[in-house]
Amino acid sequence: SSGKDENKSGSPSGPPASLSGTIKIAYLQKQGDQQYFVDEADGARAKAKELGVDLKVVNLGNDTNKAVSEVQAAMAQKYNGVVIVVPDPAVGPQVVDIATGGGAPLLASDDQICVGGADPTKCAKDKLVPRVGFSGPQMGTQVGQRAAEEFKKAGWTPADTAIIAAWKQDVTVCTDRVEAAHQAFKQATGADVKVLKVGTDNTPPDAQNKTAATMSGNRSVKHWIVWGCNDENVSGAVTALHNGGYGSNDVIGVGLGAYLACKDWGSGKPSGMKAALFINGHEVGGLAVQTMVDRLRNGKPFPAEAFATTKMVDPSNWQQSGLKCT
Amino acid sequence: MTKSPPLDLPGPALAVENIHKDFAGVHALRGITLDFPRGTVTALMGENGAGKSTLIRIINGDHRPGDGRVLVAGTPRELHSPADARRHGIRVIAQEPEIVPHVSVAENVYIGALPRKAGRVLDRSALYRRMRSDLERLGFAHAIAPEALGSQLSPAQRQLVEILRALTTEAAVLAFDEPTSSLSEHEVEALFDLIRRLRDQGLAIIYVSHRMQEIFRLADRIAVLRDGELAGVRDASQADEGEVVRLMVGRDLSTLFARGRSAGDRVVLDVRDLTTEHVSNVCLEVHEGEVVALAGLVGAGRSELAAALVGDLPIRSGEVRVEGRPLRLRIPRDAVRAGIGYAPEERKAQALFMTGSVRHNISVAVLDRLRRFRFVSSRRERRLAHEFVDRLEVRTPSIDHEVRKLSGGNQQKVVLARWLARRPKILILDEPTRGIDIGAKAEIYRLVDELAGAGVAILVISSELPEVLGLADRIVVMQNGRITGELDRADADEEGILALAMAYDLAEPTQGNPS
Amino acid sequence: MTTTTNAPPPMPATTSGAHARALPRRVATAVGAQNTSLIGALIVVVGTFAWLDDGYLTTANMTVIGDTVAVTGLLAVVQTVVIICGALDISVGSQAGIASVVSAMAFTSTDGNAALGILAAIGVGIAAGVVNGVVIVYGRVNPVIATLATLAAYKGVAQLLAGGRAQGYVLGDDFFIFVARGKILGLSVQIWTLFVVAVAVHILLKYTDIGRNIYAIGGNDTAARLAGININKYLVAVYALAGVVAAIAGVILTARTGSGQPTSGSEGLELKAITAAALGGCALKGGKGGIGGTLLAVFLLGALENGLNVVGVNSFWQNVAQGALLVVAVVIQQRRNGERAVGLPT
Amino acid sequence: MTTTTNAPPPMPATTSGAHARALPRRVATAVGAQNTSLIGALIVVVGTFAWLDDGYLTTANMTVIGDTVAVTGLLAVVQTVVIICGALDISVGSQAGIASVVSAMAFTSTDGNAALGILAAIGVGIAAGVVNGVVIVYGRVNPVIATLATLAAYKGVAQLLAGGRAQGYVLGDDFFIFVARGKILGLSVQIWTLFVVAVAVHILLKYTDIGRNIYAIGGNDTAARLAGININKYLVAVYALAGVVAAIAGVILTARTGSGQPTSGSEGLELKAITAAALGGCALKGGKGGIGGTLLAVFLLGALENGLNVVGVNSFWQNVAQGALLVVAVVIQQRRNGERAVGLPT
Ligand SMILES: Nc1ncnc2c1ncn2[C@@H]1O[C@H](COP(=O)(O)OP(=O)(O)OP(=O)(O)O)[C@@H](O)[C@H]1O
Ligand SMILES: Nc1ncnc2c1ncn2[C@@H]1O[C@H](COP(=O)(O)OP(=O)(O)OP(=O)(O)O)[C@@H](O)[C@H]1O
Ligand SMILES: [Mg+2]
Ligand SMILES: [Mg+2]
Repeated sequence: SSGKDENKSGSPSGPPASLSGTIKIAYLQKQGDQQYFVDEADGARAKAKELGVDLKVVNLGNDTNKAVSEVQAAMAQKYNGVVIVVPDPAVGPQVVDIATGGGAPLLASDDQICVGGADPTKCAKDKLVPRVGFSGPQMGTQVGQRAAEEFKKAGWTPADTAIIAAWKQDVTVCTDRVEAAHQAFKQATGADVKVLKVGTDNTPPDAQNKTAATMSGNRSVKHWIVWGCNDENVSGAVTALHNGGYGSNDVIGVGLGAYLACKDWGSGKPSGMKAALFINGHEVGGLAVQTMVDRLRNGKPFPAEAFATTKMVDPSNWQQSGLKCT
Repeated sequence: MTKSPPLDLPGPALAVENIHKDFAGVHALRGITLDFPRGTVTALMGENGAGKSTLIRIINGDHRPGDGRVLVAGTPRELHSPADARRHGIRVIAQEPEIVPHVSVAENVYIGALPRKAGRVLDRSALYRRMRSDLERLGFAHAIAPEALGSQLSPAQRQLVEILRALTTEAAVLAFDEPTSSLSEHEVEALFDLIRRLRDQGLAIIYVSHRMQEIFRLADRIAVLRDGELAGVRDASQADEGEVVRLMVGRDLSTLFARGRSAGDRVVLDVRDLTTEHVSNVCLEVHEGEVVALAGLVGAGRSELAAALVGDLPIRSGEVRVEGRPLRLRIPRDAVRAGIGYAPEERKAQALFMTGSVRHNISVAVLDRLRRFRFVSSRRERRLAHEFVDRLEVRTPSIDHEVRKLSGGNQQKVVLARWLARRPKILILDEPTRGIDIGAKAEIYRLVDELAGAGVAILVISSELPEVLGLADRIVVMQNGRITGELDRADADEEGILALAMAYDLAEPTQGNPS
Repeated sequence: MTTTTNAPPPMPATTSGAHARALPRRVATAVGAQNTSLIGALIVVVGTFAWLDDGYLTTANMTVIGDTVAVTGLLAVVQTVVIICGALDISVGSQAGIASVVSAMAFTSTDGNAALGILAAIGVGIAAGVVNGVVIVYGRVNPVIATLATLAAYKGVAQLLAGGRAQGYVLGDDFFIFVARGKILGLSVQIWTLFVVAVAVHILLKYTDIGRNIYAIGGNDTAARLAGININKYLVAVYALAGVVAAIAGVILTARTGSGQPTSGSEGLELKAITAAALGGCALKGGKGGIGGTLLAVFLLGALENGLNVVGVNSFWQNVAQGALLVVAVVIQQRRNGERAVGLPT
Repeated sequence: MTTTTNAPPPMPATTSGAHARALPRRVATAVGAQNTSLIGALIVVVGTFAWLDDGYLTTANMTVIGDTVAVTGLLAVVQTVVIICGALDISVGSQAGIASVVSAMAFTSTDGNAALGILAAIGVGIAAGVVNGVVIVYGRVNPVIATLATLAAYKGVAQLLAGGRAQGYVLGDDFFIFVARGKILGLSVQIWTLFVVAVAVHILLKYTDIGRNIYAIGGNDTAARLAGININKYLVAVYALAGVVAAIAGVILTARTGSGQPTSGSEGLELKAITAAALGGCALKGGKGGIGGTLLAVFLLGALENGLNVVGVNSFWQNVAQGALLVVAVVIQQRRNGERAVGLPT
């Protein structure tokens, strides 16, 4: 066969059908060994147990090819529904086609995907796959706004301040986040602060090493603002700045995830990690499973977008937010 | 084969003019001028390290001469690679056979010129057909199976492969670099017949060997190298052994075999009923100060017995005692600890650290005696290395020279030095003089005698009958994994040994005749 | 025991006897041993998962396994050739990444010409392979270092070409859809591609003098050189072949994921390819190995990974299980060989 | 030249003459060649970046480079020993990961006892190393396959122990703070650790019989065995040493990041370690190499990576630059050797 004829039937959010019997759901996650996604998987499992459905969680790493394979496998094994965090949004259309071909409803988690095109930001609203999670740009915006607040509060001038933006530069959703943060920061402060882009592999040691080098190239900078793709980047970069002699009053780090930031705060010592956006992976996982089960069992259509709560936390309030520090 | 020069042209098939070759720190050749006429076997002789292999490598295009030129059929040629040399009708049988381990013997032999059909498809049936007919034609059909893998070959068979490579292609010049060092009498005869036949067809043959008898049986001319220079060229019919030796070593060699000892009564090595995979029920005693030679044909099981005695092959039953104490042999370390030294058959593969220095190669088995709190004393190590380099006259620019760059004979001396340095009670030498020049041989024989005189029990495995006869106090002959007899020095001769080596064991019918 | 008979010398009998003894063992060793063990392991794995889950041993799931291993399989096949030469190509994943990006970009910039996209990818693959070969042979850089370096360099080039983002969108094109989802005689196009390449390489290795020369080079390069084989030409050509096959893998990646991926989907493939080749019986020092063993190893690893996901094993346990099973499979295989436990195994 | 004299053999004279002549060259060859090239490359890299950016050649930045390479350096040092044996340990990164998690967990569960945390990590490192060694020597699994397998397995174990999350927080403890930020005589504790381990291993390799036996095993294992070295014991011990040093690296990781990291920070370290060892002059087939070369290579790679970040090169270009420079460094080095360009370089 040419392969073309198999993707005629309904769109992923097509006519709801209700199922009885055991429901099998596949939850396919990128970067399944990162803390946020580990939490998300736990939340999903807990919810699946509560609802009495079969849940399989698969780690896709950063591998788009594996994403395709695993959706195919889920279809071959007659899974009733697929929730996916794609390693790259460009693989979205293929995933949609395969899920559609297999007749399983598809729900995007965390990252957006588009039905007929590689780039969700250029996607018509009705072509976006229903999604549960957080909006990357939105998260970035919150981070940028908080950084702006702290910047104004500290009373630094743009001339002696620089921003470190640390992220894995070939991960599109990371790029989206840091760019949104910069937009929001500019808008909120109106100031033009120099941004130093630091390419990392999204781990603390690498962020630390790369930031330390960047710092050496910019010794004239007196104050630093740090954001990044995740807590690993921000935490690593803040550590590097502290090791390089910048005190906690000269650094504004705004984390994303809060699971490493909380460790600094828990020690009670002053830290450049001023705040972090707590995104509750556990909650997202549970919500995604709930949404899928509602659809499969009760025929309830997917909402276009469902968001879990995010909360900007800092040393003063993180303990009340439900954030668990390991 | 592409156009070989026609054989009926006048003048020598090959000539070298004023050839020089330097290796870092070593003048291997200094102005060699020599020609190799058609229809002639020219023997190339000289001590270890005299430059024989280097000259042959230059002829083969494997080394570039530092100065001078090579003339093929009167025309100067730049030989950039062995492929070039081949194109000009030169084929070389290298001193160390280079075998491809995981392909068949047939492929090993025709490597580089495999028969093809329809484009580049290998013609496997033609390959084996050709292999079989060539083996038949050359008289080696019984000695090697075309389908066997390179990794399964014995040293003798490896050498045969190397020889066959050259003989199965057309050539005008054939150079043999010590082709017989691991062949038995039977193959040597077949090879000599062949060489004579090729000579009579008009080929120029270059033949390197340290075996004096062979040279006088085969060669028409004898060219002797010494220290990279041509010491002289003689007509074989007019020269005698003494003269050749004088040319080689620059002095008279009074006696080859020294003898200043007498064996003691104490049994040092006592082997009782030893059985391994290919060796059955061997009983053997070696006394203090005694030299026992193990004789036999290729594959008789002598090397395997030696490997078992040093704990490198599992012993199925039987016992080994050293000075009356039974030995528990799990790994060679146990044997070394018990005072057994072992120079194995294949020095390159089994004994030498080729990229290591002479010093490290000598000291490796005695580090535990050169150390203080696990720190090896460099001073003592160097002293030891110098001592043995001098004592064995190892021809090396320094004790820090890489062993890989020494000539074959000097490499063997390094192996011996390693074990002499350990001062063993028992020394097992498997083919200790393979590829060693006559001067060095005499040196090694003298050493063996000296060691025995100092009370060491020595077991020598050798395929060279003159060596066995000259060296041993007692000769034990093996065949097919069993001891078939024992001869005292007094009543041993070549015939007696051969008879035992070929003794046909009627009690145990063999596995049928060759096809 | 000093009597002498005038019987014929025993040499011939011994030799041919040893030969007769060795032959069946040799056949078993050469053709079978390795592959038999792998087939055994494959049966155990498939059997276990089929027993654990009904969904495993279905045509649909077998197709999924096939499609999943296609890309790794291609790289493992060509890695086998490189390893037989005694070398290693660690950059295959990055080459596939460049090829993926180039195929999508060429496709897009030629307004949807799939053939040009593929040709461009293959051209880039050849170039990358030749650069590897030349750096190694004429630059005298150890193959491991050289291809570790180009692993980084080619990855950077792919990222630069793509600006770090997935490029183009090819699933509007019939040809790419055909590659991604088409079937011929019930088997997917991807699996056909793997089989065609594998069979071609197998024939090259086993039935042409080129292949035999490759074994000779890996087995003993001095012997090959002295026999007049132009080993430099062979080595560069083998790296070029690796580039071509990596490019084909890259095109399949593009078709599967729908766009040109600079790194995602191709990172880490080098280790998978080397693992499969080594598990399939290639000696890393060269001269030994074959496509059959490598393919079996590819399918074994694919069946294992798929099965672990089918029965829903957590990804952390999967790591432990995959590592442990890999060790167990080889240990059993080696125990059967009865090799003595001395020094490093080959 | 046909007259015969009864003069003594000319040998001794030749020997000592050649000896005197060769000495300076020998020193240059043995000690220098490889290392001289690396020092040259290091000077070029440092010079270039110092010229491009004032911030590069400062004490502060040199400290940064030192700290950055400490973990990789430790693994490269011990990888050097493994490679000299003729083997490879691909699992070092995962071993560091387990050790990192275990140190943090043991620290936390003993209510902040740093010594116990470290001891636990080292214990786990020894165990992991011994398992590697035993699987390889007695299980007869090829070192590459075996440690690829344990790379996965140990990573899984670390993830399982940690539940996939960073564990504990150690930067409340003076000792860990000392490791992370402390200085002795102006040099950071991390660099001191690297130097102490490197010097110890260097002494082990060059001045003890143990080290000499390790070179012997890698040079020719049959010869080593026949010379009376218990090669099995040595191999297992070397893998255990690799485990111990990987554990030390894991503890440093914990101190640097403040918590036990199961995978983050230790993935990919194996390739970096092998790259450094190979660039530093280790022959992957064993028997050759040294700590000096490896350390120089570690610093060269670290200085390069740091410099590219100091001058703000985009991470994609960094990949290209690192790959290209690695190749250039080795090519220049080899050109100077004047080796003939035939076949695979070693
Ligand atoms: N590749 C090399 N590098 C350095 N020196 C070498 C090299 N090859 C040979 N030599 C040196 O050149 C000299 C001649 O060696 P060659 O191998 O030609 O001797 P030979 O006459 O064949 O000795 P043998 O009888 O022991 O085989 C020796 O001193 C040897 O150490
Ligand atoms: N690896 C092996 N596999 C099969 N047979 C072997 C192996 N090694 C040795 N043999 C056999 O064991 C017997 C004894 O061989 P061994 O090498 O000990 O003989 P040898 O008397 O030392 O002869 P040589 O002069 O060839 O060294 C031979 O029949 C040989 O074929
Ligand atoms: Mg020679
Ligand atoms: Mg023998």
